Amino acid sequence: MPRWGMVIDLDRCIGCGACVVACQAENNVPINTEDVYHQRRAIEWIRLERYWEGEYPDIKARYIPVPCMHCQNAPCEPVCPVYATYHTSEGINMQVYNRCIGTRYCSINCQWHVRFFNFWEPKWPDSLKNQLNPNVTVRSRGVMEKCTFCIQRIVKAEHQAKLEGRQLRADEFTTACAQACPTDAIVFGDLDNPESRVARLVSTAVNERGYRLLEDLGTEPSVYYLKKVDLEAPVEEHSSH
Amino acid sequence: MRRREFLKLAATSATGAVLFTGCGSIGNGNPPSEFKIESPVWNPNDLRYGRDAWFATAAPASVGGYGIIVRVFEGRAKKVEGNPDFPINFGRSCAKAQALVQELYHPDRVGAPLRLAGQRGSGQYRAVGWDEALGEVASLIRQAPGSTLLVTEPLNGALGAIVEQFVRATGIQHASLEPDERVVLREAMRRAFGVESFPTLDLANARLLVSFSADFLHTWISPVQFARAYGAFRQGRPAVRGTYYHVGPRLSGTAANADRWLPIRPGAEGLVALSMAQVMLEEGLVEETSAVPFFQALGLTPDQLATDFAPERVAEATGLSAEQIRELARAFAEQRPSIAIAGTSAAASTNGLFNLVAVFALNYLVGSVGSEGGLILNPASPLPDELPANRSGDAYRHWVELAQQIAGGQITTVLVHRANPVYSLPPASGFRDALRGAGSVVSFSSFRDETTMLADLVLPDQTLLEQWGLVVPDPGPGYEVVAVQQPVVNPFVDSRAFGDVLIQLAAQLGQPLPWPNQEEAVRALADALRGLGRGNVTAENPRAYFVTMQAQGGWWDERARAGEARPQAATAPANPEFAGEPGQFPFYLLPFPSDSLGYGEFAHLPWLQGLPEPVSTNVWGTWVEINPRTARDIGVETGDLVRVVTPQGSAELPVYVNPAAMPDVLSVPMGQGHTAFGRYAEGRGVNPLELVAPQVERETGALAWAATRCRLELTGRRMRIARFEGQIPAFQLEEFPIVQVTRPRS
Amino acid sequence: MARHTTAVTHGHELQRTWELAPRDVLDAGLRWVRTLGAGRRSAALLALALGIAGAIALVAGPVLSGYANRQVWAYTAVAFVYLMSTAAAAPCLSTALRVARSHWRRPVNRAAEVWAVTLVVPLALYLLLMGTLPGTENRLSIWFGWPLSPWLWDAILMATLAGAGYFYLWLSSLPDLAIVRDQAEGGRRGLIARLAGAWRGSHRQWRMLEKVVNNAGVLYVLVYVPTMTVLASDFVISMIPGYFTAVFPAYFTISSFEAGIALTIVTMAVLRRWGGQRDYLGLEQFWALGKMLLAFALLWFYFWWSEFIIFWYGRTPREISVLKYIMADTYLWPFVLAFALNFALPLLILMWNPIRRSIAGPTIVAGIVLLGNLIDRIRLISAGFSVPDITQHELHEIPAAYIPNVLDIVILTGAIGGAVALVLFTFRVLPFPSIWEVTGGLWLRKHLPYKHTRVIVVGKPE
Amino acid sequence: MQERHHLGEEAITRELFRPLVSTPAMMWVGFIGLGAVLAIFVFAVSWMIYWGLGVTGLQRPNMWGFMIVNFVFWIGISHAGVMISAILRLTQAEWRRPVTRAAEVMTIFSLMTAMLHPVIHTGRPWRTLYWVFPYDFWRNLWPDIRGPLVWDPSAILTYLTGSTLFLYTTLIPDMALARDRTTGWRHVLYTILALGWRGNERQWKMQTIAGFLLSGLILPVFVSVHSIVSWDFAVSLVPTWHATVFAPYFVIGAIHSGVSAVVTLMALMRWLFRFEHYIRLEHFDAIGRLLIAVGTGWLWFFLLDIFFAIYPQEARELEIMQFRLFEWPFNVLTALIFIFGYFIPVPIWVFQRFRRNVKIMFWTSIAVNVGMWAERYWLIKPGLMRKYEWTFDWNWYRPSIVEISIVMGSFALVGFLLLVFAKIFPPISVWEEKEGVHFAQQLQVGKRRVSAIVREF
Ligand SMILES: Nc1nc2c(c(=O)[nH]1)N[C@H]1C(S)=C(S)[C@@H](COP(=O)(O)OP(=O)(O)OC[C@H]3O[C@@H](n4cnc5c(=O)[nH]c(N)nc54)[C@H](O)[C@@H]3O)O[C@H]1N2
Ligand SMILES: Nc1nc2c(c(=O)[nH]1)N[C@H]1C(S)=C(S)[C@@H](COP(=O)(O)OP(=O)(O)OC[C@H]3O[C@@H](n4cnc5c(=O)[nH]c(N)nc54)[C@H](O)[C@@H]3O)O[C@H]1N2
Ligand code: SF4
Ligand code: SF4
Ligand code: SF4
Ligand code: SF4
Ligand code: SF4
Repeated sequence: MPRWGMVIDLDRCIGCGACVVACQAENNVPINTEDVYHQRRAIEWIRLERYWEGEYPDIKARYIPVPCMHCQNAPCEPVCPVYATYHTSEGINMQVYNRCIGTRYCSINCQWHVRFFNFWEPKWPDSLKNQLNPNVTVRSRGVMEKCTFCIQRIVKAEHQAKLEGRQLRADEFTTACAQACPTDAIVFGDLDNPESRVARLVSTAVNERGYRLLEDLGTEPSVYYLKKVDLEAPVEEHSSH
Repeated sequence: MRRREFLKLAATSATGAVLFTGCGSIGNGNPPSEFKIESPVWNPNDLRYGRDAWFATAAPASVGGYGIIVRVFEGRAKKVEGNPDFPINFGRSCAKAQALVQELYHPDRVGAPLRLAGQRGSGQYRAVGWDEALGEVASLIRQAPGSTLLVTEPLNGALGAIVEQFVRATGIQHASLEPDERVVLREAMRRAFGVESFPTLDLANARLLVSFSADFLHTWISPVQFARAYGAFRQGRPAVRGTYYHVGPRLSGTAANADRWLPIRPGAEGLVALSMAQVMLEEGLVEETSAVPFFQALGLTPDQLATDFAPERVAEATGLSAEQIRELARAFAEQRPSIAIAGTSAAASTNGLFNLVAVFALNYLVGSVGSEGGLILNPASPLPDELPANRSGDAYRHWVELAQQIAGGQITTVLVHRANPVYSLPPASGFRDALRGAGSVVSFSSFRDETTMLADLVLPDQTLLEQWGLVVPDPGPGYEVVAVQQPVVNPFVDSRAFGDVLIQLAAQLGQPLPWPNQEEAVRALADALRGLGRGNVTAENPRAYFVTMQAQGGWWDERARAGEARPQAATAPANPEFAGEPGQFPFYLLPFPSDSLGYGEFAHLPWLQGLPEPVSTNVWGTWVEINPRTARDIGVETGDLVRVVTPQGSAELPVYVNPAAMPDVLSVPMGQGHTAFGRYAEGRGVNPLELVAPQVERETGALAWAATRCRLELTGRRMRIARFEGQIPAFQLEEFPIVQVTRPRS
Repeated sequence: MARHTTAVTHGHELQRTWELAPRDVLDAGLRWVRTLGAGRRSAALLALALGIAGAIALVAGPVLSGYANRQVWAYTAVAFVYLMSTAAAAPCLSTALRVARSHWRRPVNRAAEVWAVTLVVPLALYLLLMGTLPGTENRLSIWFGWPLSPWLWDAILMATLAGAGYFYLWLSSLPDLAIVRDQAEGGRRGLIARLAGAWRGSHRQWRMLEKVVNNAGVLYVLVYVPTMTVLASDFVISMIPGYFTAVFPAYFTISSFEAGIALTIVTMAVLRRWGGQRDYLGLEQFWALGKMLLAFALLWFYFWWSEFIIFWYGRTPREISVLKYIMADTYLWPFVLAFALNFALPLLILMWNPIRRSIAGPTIVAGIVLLGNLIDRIRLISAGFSVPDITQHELHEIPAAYIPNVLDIVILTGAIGGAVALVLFTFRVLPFPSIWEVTGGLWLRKHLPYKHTRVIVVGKPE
Repeated sequence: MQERHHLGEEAITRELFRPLVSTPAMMWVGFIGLGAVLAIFVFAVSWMIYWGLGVTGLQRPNMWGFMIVNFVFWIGISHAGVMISAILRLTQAEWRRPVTRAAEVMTIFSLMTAMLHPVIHTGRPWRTLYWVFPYDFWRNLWPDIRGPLVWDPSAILTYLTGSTLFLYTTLIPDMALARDRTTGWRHVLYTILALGWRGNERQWKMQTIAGFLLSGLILPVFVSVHSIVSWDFAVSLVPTWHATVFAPYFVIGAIHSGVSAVVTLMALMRWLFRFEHYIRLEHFDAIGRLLIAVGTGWLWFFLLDIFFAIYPQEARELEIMQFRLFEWPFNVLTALIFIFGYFIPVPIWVFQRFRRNVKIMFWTSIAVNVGMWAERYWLIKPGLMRKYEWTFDWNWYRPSIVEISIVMGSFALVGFLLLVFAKIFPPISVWEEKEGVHFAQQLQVGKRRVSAIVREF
């Protein structure tokens, strides 16, 4: 059984936002209007954050794309009263929109802030609805949504493999964000398949530059980051806390 | 998705159809380890019946014209991905290409030909039939072909060929509009290297890149191509990690990735480059012979260089210290292969051409021109005559003349296709007023943009995803490439491809073009490629050839590369000049192309409006970026409304305190300030071009939009800026850095 | 109950106390002082011997091997903490009962307060243990590097507590000491006369006493709670890296109250069985204290659970390693025992009213709780003193359990024996029951006819 | 205890039933004023359900706000009833008599009000009702019992059921009394509610036993309710929420605010219904003494909580402690909590003179609840606004007018329901008052006459 995971190389990411839009396109994420930003309720399943370091002129702006970490020990899961968020046997933190009643407890307990609540009914002008991905449920007002590791792509690929009576091949498909990323900063795949790119990165690059966000919380994220390389980084590295 | 699968998918068109039978599996998915009641619903995203088809086509020229594939489901375009086979992007794509589907299904698309039904500019139109509309345009051209002006964006490939033929057949005038820096860059390429097309960068093999203000990862000529190479440049090689320095007046979204950012005065890029050259030569870091083309390109003697451009002499004017310049020069000379590029605001100065030539000529010094890991020049089109490569846009100076001709009545009819001069040219050009008084204006736009709002007739074009074409991407990957563009869906509204319209007009005018329609033109030109007998596509008959080309997304020949580069003309050093007295206008006004909206051509797409600018994280508006100290001195903070005053005009903008802004530089993003262009673009923000003085680049006459000074006036009012970042500037916590950094392995 | 009648069915058990005259009480108290016999003396001497053996073991073991190896001090610390949790907690019970003004408490108070006399033992142990307290440099400390922390502040608290305890015991014994002074013969006079001081029983003195005794008790509680809070933090929490939990001091204090009640019950049972206090310490008292013991057993669980559930849900590595160390892996059995003896058994036994309403029931459970508390303290302290490097923020490697040796056990029994010896010697000078309190209750009692029966009416003066 | 007037049984009945038959002017003012605010409340809730939670000021990461704070507050208030009735009943504290009824009613109404909050606060309230019960037998979908949000409704509903039964048990004798003295619809109502009460020996015995049993049974529920509410926060990983002390801390805080609210209610009833003979100064005195102990216990836990947020010296908690102790507006809230929650009322209550002053008791009890509302806000909000090292998401939370209306309205709701209750049911338990009269005795001890009580030890 696959165990899905992701490696994001911060030394490659250039902050272009292709992953963000690709995910919105793939997953029927509602349009983030100006009002939504004013209300600070924008929905971006993968979001690009920019952190400052230092002061002009010795200042750095650093980017990091943040999707759901798909924690193996996800704190968002046990707090959901209705099993609307649960763990699949393939290691995905899954969201069942139909069942969600919108307590928002899961997002309270997600320290990565990657769970997004539909405060309003998502609206598209009729013509734009033609773009909606038929494989992805359009969420309604009052439910939580989040990165699913593009579950529809996974299901499709697994089903295809089943139809053809074979095992899934390493990297035979990828997520929308990884596929769009121009710098190849995002790599998605089966951590348990030693031939997949993620597994190889985890066994090589992650040893050198890898860390996971808020690793010290012990939630075992499935998303690994590779540290940004900086000529002027302090010699003493920040180990995981 | 790998190529083969894609082919298979496209070929059978049924492999994408998957049946969801998960409902039978109630309760059989519990993970073995933990007590939980797993949802018997397999997952919330059921798979549907239906046919998934993937079609290859090309992205817009303004993002590099690279190859994309589009997922089509039940006749609707759903998702854009990069074409994994296409040699420019190899499956990668960008936000703007992703948003093409929103253009296709935009709620404010012009749905049918329109005729003005009220005052010009009133926006009142009524629908007319295509025949009627075509007839009217034909008669307009027939009346005075010589006084008819066709305005387009720079065209190439099949549409370029059709337009060229049309212009030739009818004898009308043609001008093309593109961002002025590109005009300057083309001239710089011509002068420094003798090529007509934009260069590409072999970053994957380079060790050092110095970008002088060029926003090459986000907006500059071919960001996806460069970004892809950048990934490999940084982490694609086991032993080497490329180093990137950025020299320029703004920490742009691109510059933020630099290992070191060297803030300089706007327009001082060329000066820094010369000074670097001086250091390299003085310290003997480069061979004398490689300096010859450098000196030719700049019309300098070694003595002049040595005396006038020593770091100590120019440091003051550049804003850097002499030591910084020396270090930069040493790094550039020593960490070869190294590349120097310049662009964006470097080109938009009064000395823009000099800036670009000086920087690009640095590549001669380190032997990086056309070599592995260096600056790669691109050949022109494989079929220069039949399939034109990009024709350069016209410079601002020429547009001013055209405006005068329209105003003076020498030009009576203006046809506009996919260019928006009313928005893109600063008001100082007088184009808007001229057009308002023009005899007739015909627009071929899919949207009611500012120019279309002044049209008497609108003949809506199809969007990219609905029409045929062959595109010569500029820049290419270093060899000849032609992308195929094909309709992935039926036209969504009652529109016609511009090429078809021209072909039909020509027929009506009695000057028929060689093809019956745009599709046939494309097929014919593709067959001409077959005639070359080289490249990636082989097939016996035209049909098979074209199908293969369609399936792969285009034609390319890796061996067809550019010839030897040689400077063609000298470009003398010059200092930047600014409109406005420094006493009265203490700040530099630095507009910058928006990472998501470009120069405004993407402002109508909500995904891009809602995509945060990477450094400020601002969305849906315009703002002015101010250094924190400066802001404190003036007494403003993020969200305060200030009036930015230039010799040319003034505008009220909210302040964004940008910790990385230079103290005397005020940056303002371009792309907003639309008065038309659909519900998502209209009436938000300010177009900074309205503030810039009509300064032009000395030699090319291009608009120098980074050559204006300004001052700030407080309004005492506040305005909410829509932003993504929280309400406190996000600095990393020392104990808990989100973005962890490490030193390179040495 | 039927014998003495009340109008309703759910009152407390009445007993012979309410039938007595004040004179009877005085006689009983004086009889106690006069006739305490050989049994007590040999018990006291045995306890003293244990105490001395403990002192020798303390010198032979920890003191000689110094402070570098904290592990050898573990059982000294256990003894200290155990005495703090039991003997030092008992006087708090008497305060609570006093403040609640229940009349049945009158004969109980002294049995609880007398344990204050042992405070000198933990104080002495504490002074010895100060050397094991790590400094505040290089480690987390609840003192944030205050000068001389933690030694000075803990010592001040301990000394204050001992002072307050002796003061409270002295004050609540004052009228009875005077009685003994006035009625007892010879030898004991000197010390007792000095202790009884100027007590003449004037109206003014009585009013003063009534006011001040309560306040002295409250003062004792107000010192005890912070002391336990600090000890919990300095002795337990800061010794186990990663063990930062706000409820622990409360758990520590509350479970000490439980043990204090248990100790009082056991003391009462002993007094009843061997001390001739049958008339005073009857079903009413055992029943009431049985209920309290049950309540505190439930609180033990509540406070433990408050901690456990948060750790369990938090699941951060830090929390998991603490859980593993003191509950799940290393000290699993001590924990299971503590859980059973402090909570499960008391609950299962005392939930039955007939058991609560007996002498043996509460007594047995009290014994169980005293043992359970000891095991609980061993679990925590032994774990804390076994961590080799407490300067870390997290427990990365979980240390092995520490198995006590003979010396450790002698130290532990010695400390307990010493404390018991002190109490037994105090029996010699303090009358049981508390004469002034029990007679005070009798003065406020009246038998009244009510409908067809007779009820006891008790005054509740403000 | 010389304050007690000697009242005949008939006088007691008449006086305590007075609110049912006559309506003081201020009661009308109350009905109209509270009714108006209540109308706003109903409108705000409807508006929110119609448009969705977009109309609140909630955002990411401030996903919980005013309504949850208010929920905790009202759950806290609801702890008064059991504290006063059950514990004092079990320990047979005489002074409970005049306040049990009001306290129990307040428990029920504040519980109902509290429960309303998490329901309307969900994204799809109409579906929320499903999850209180296991709803999908067919597909084996059950609520996730690992989640505190499933414990919550179970505990609260149990508590509500228990309290209602408890109240009703103590109401039956009074209903019979009312039945026998009324006509018309009231007579019908009271007849039904009196359940055929005739006041015979057996009925009294059953009633007494039921009262005691319910008191005993409800105590664990009482402790569980606020513990579970606290675990809503504490089992999460949000820094400053993830604290082991939360359960007892919340419970004692609840008692602190609930008992204070009872004081407020006592003062109001005494003033509104002129119950001076029943709600006497000695009652304020006794409850004031109880409050000193409760308040001090609360302070202990409050300080433990603060201390242990700082003691581990973890950057995350320190960050938020720094924020909530020293930054506007939480610095002011901190001061408010300390001053209003403890340092104004408790030192005042130490003096018997003040405890026996109704005005002072009224205002200090109000102060406590101002402090306690602030405390809940202070506990809940800062952790969300500054969750961990995610400085990119540091957002302020500003409640919208809808949330403010709901919070205001919740007070009107409880007040209004209490007034309605007082119009239908005697606000002081008549039979308990009479029982108290029988138990109260005077005793001559030496020269003093002492208040005494039958069978109280
Ligand atoms: N794989 C898959 N299975 C599904 C569903 C799905 O989406 N996917 N949907 C489920 C649902 S919601 C439903 S309601 C069922 C529907 O399942 P069915 O009831 O099987 O529906 P259909 O296959 O649409 O139609 C049944 C047959 O009725 C014929 N028919 C049409 N009109 C008439 C008429 O006037 N008279 C008669 N006699 N025959 C007529 C049609 O030609 C067709 O052969 O399928 C369920 N099963
Ligand atoms: N052209 C055409 N139209 C039809 C019909 C037809 O035959 N032809 N059939 C009609 C009929 S009979 C029907 S019943 C309707 C059906 O139409 P709809 O009711 O719209 O049915 P679906 O779209 O299949 O399912 C709705 C969504 O519910 C979600 N869903 C279901 N269960 C769960 C769950 O437990 N968890 C989660 N997360 N999501 C769940 C799925 O994601 C799915 O996207 O269509 C009608 N429309
Ligand atoms: S990142 Fe957040 S949403 Fe994703 S699994 Fe972890 S806790 Fe859940
Ligand atoms: S918001 Fe939805 S998914 Fe999240 S905890 Fe509530 S019900 Fe579960
Ligand atoms: S994996 Fe899929 S759902 Fe998750 S962020 Fe990427 S594109 Fe979005
Ligand atoms: S697409 Fe890739 S490079 Fe662009 S922001 Fe996302 S991760 Fe970074
Ligand atoms: S999802 Fe429902 S309709 Fe579809 S197959 Fe399963 S049970 Fe039938």
